[in-house]
Amino acid sequence: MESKKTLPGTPITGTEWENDVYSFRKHSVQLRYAWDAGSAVSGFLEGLKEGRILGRRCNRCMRVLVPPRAFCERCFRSTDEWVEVKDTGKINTYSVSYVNNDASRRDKPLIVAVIEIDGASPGMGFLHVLGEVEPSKVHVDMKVKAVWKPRDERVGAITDIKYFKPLEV
Amino acid sequence: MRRVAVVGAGMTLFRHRMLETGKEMAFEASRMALDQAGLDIKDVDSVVLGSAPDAFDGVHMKGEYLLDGAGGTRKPYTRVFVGGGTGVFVPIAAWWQVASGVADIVLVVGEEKMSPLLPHPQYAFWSIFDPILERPLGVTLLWIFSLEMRRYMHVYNVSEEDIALVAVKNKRNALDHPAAQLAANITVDDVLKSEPICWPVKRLDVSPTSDGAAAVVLASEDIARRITDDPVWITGVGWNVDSTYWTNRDLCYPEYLEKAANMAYRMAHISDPKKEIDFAEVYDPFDYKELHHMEGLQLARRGEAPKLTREGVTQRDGDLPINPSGGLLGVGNPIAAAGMMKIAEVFWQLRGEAGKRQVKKPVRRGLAQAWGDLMQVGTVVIMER
Amino acid sequence: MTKVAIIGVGYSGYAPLTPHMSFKEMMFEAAKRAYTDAGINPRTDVGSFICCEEDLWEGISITDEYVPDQLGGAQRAVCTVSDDGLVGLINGYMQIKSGLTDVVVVESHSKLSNVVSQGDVTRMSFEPYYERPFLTAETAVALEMRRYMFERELDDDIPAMVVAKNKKNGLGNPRAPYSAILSMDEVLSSPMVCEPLRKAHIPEPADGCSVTVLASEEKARILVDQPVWIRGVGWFSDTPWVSQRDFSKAVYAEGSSKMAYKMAGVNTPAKHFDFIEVDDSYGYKELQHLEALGVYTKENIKRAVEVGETDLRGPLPVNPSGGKISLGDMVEANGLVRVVEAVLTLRGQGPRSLRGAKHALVQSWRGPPTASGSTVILEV
Amino acid sequence: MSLPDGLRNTSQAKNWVDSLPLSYKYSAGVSGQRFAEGLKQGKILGSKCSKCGETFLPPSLYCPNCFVYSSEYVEIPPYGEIYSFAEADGKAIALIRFQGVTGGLIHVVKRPSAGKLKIGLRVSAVFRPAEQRKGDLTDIEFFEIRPHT
Repeated sequence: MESKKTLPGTPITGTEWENDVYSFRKHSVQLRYAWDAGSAVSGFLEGLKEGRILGRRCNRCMRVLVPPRAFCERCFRSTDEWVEVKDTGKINTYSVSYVNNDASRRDKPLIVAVIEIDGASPGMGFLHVLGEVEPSKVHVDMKVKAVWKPRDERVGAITDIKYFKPLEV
Repeated sequence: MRRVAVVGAGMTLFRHRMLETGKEMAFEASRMALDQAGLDIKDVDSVVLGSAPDAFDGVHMKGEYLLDGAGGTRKPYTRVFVGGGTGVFVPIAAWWQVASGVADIVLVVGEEKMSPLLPHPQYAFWSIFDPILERPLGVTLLWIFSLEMRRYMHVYNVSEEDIALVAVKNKRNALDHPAAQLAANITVDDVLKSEPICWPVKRLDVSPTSDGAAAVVLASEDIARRITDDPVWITGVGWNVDSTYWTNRDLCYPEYLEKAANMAYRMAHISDPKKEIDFAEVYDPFDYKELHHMEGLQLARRGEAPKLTREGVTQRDGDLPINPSGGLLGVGNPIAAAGMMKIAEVFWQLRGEAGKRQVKKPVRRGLAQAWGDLMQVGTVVIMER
Repeated sequence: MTKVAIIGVGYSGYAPLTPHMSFKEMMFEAAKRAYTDAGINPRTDVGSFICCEEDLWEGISITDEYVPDQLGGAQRAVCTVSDDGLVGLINGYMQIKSGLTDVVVVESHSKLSNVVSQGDVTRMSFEPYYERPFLTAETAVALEMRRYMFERELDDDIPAMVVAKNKKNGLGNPRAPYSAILSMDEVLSSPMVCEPLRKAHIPEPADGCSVTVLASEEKARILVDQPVWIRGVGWFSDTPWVSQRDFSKAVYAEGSSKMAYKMAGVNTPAKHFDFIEVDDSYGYKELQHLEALGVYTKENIKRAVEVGETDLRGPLPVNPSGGKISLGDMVEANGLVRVVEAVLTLRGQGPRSLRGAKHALVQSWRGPPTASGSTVILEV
Repeated sequence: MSLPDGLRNTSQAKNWVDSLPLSYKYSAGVSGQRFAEGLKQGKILGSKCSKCGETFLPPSLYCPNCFVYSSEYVEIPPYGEIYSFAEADGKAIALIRFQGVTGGLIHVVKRPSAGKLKIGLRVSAVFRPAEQRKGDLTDIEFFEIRPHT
C-alpha cells in the first residue's frame, strides 16, 4: 500500500454538501412500530403505573432480575415470580450529557446514570436520569430515590419515574 | 480444519462524506484487494460483506443493495453483522467458508456510508436502544460510553490524562496513514480542554463519523501458496456476545472480550498473549476503549493498560505496539470498514508493507479486535506469518 | 470432514398477531422446544448461535444486541447473518464442517405484526437514486410476474392454481394460519393490487420464530435417534439492480441449487426428491423456482401444474406444508420455517401421504426487491 | 393488585407505539453524477466496459461482470421498448430496455390514447424543458409510445 500514494475515494467538502454541488436525492420517512411488550415488560410497566418497581426472581440462581424478564439468561429457564423491589438504589456509574440524540447541543446538561436498585440482586439496575442535584455533587455509590410523576399522569412507562434524586437531600 | 490465508488488502480514503455511493466505495476497496492478490473477480468463489446499521446508509437490507459493489453479482454472497464488532467478524465468517472446504477464495468487504443520515449520523444510534425501557429517556450512544468510561475510571482509578494519551498517540500514528481522516499532532492538554460532549467524554476522546470501505481476500492454503510468496495465515478466530441487559453488568471489565480472545488464543495455541502477541490493532472508537480492550485481551492486567501507555510500551517503537495504523481515532470510523482497516493493517504490518507505519520490532504475529452492540460484542482475529 | 445433521427443531408464533409475547419471549419458547427436541442444554452444549434478522423489520438498529439472553447465548459465540434463515443454517453447517464447533443453534423470527409501516420499510430496500422513486414491492413483483407469464405463455389461471393448491395443503398443517379452501376462481376474482398481481397472490404477513439445532455426525449419533442429514447447501445472488435482471428466470435459485446438487451428488433433481419446499410467493414464483431447480423445464412446467403433478398426492409434492401462501410471510424466517416443516415431514410427522419420505429439498428467496436465495438438501 | 405470572387477559398485554423518523440525502455517486449531468443536457448516459465491451444502464463506476473500472460513458439514444410494465392507481410503471444495452430504466409510461400497453411496444423519453431539469430521473417526465411503430 505504501507504493500507492493515493487511495481511491472522492471526499465532499462541507460547503459542497450544504450547497448541493453534486446531485443528491432526498427521502424522508416516518417508520412506525407497535412493539408487543410481552408478559415481563407489560408487568413492569403496570407496576410503574402503580408507583412500584417490579423484578422477576429465578428460583434456581435466586437472582432478582431488574428489568424483569420472562426467562433467566444464566439458567435458561422461565423466571418464577414477581418481586417488588424498592424505589431507591445507588449509582453504579453516571455521566453528564451536553448533547441531544441528534448530536445538537443541549441548553442544560443532563445527568444520566445506571442505578442499582435496592432489593434486586447486586449490580442489577436500569438506566435513568438524575434531578435535584448538581453534576459536581454526584458520585458513584451515591444513594438515590425515584421521584414519581403524580399518579394521574402515570401511563405505564419508564418516564413515570421523572428522575432519581439524592436520598439524603 | 483447512488453513486459511490473507492474500490481499485494499481500502478507500476514510472521510466525513464521500461522493461515492456505498456500492462504489465497496468496489474501490475490493478492486484494490484483488489487485494486491493478483486475482480477478472470476477467481472469487464467494463474497462476505459486513456493514453496520441500515439506518446509516438509509437502505433496508443494505447487504442486498451493496452486493454488486462488493463483487457479489451471480455469486454466493451474504452479509454478517455484530454491530461495531462487524469489521473484524467479516473475515471470521469468510474464514469458516474456506476452512470448511466450501470455498477456496473469498472476497471480504467492510463498508459504511454514514453521511446520508440527516441531521447527523449519531441519530441512528438512538434506535439501537430498547424501544420501551430506554428510548423514551432520549438516550444517545454517547451516554452509554461515557457511563462505561466513568465506571472504568472509578474502579481502576484511571485519570482523564491517562486516557487522553491514547488519543494523542493514535492521532499522531495516523499522520502516516494515507486514508486518515483525523490525523493530528495534539497534546493531552488539547484533549482535556476539548469541548465536553458527555462528560467524561470530550470531543477529542471520540472518533469521527465516516464514509469508507476496506476489503481483504482470503484463500485456502494451496491457492495462497500458488499466488503469493508471502501469505499471512489466520490462526485464531473468536467472538462472544454478552447479555443484552447492560445495566446488569459491571462495565469496568469486558468479560465478553476475554471470552472471545480466549476462543481465538486456544485455536492459535497461545497461552501467554502478552508475550506471544507482537502487536495489536484494538478497537478504539473512544480512547478509553483501547485501554479497556487491552485488558480484556489480557495484553495488560486489569487496570494496568494506562500504565503501559504512560510508559510508551504501546507506541510504534514500544514493546507492544497498539494501533500503529492510527486506529479509529486517527484514521476514522466507518464502522464495519474501520474493523476491516485493522485486519488490513495487521496484514500489511506482518508483510512489512506498512511503510512509515511499520512498527520498529520484527513482527510475526498480530491481533485485530473490534467491539460493539450495547458494549457487548468482542471479535478477535489472530494472524501470523 | 464430518457430516452435519439437524438434530432439533422448535417453533412458536406462526400467527397473524402474537400480542401475548415480546419477540424475546417468542424466541425463548421456540428455543426451549428445539433444545428439548435435541436433548441439549444451550448453556453447556452449544458452540455457536446464529440469528437471521434485519434491523428495520425489528424497528431496532444493531438488532443483534437483543438476541443472546433468550436463546441461552449470553457470553457465548453469537452472531447475526443478515440474510434468510436458510443462509444462517448454511453458515452453521460450515462452522461445523470447519471443525470450529460441533453444535450450532440457528434462529430466525418475524414480528411483522409490530411493523406498522411495512410498505415504507420495503420501499427503503430499493436503490435510492434510480429505482426507489418508481418502485414499490408490488410494482417490482408485477413487472417480473407479467414478463414471466408472457414468456411462458401462461394465463392467469396457472398462478391461481398454485395459490389454491398451497392454501389447501396448509389445511393439513396445524402450524399454517392462512390455510383455506380457496378456488381458482376466488383467487382470480380477488382485488387487483398492481396488474397482474392480485391480493390473493400475496402471502399474508405472519409472526413466528423457528429454531434449529445442528450437530456434527459424532454428536448427532449420540444425541438423537433420527438425525436429518444436510447433504448439500447453496446460496447465490443475481444482480441487485431490478432493471438488469432477466425476469423469465430465477438466476439465484439456479445458482444455489447447482451448488447444492454438486455437493450432494444429485444428478437428476427431477427424480431425486420425495417432496420439495420452495418459495411460492405470488403463485408464479413457485413455478419460476421449480424451473430454476431443474425439476421442471420451461416447456413442461405449465402442464405439471395443470395435471396436478405437484399436488400433495402427485408424483412430486411441492410445498406439502402449504408454503408461504399458507404459513404466512415471516420475512427472514421464511427459509428456516420450511426447514422445520421438511424435518418434521422427513421424521414422519408431516402429511400422512409423505410418511417414509427420505429426500427433501428446501429453497428460499429473500423477497422483493432481492434476487438472492438459497437451497438445502436434506436426507434421512 | 395480584401480579400475574403471565398475561391473563388481553387488556394486560401492552403494546408500545413509537416511530423512527428517518431523513436521508443520498449521493448519486461518481457514476450517478455523470448520469445526472447527462440528464441536464437531455441525454441518457450508460457506462461501457473496455474488457467485455458491454454497455450498462444505469451506468456504473465498475463493470458488474468483469469488476474493473468502466472505461467510458456513452450516450444511449432515448428510444427503447417495454420489457415489462405494471399498472396501479391509474399509473403505469415500465422497465424500458434499449438496444445493445444491459439493464434499462424503470420509469412512468404514458398510456396510449388508443389501445393498451403491451410488452414490446417502442417508447421514447420525453425530457422536461432544460430549465426545469434537476439532475435526477424526474428530468425525464415520462416515456411515451412512439407513433408509427
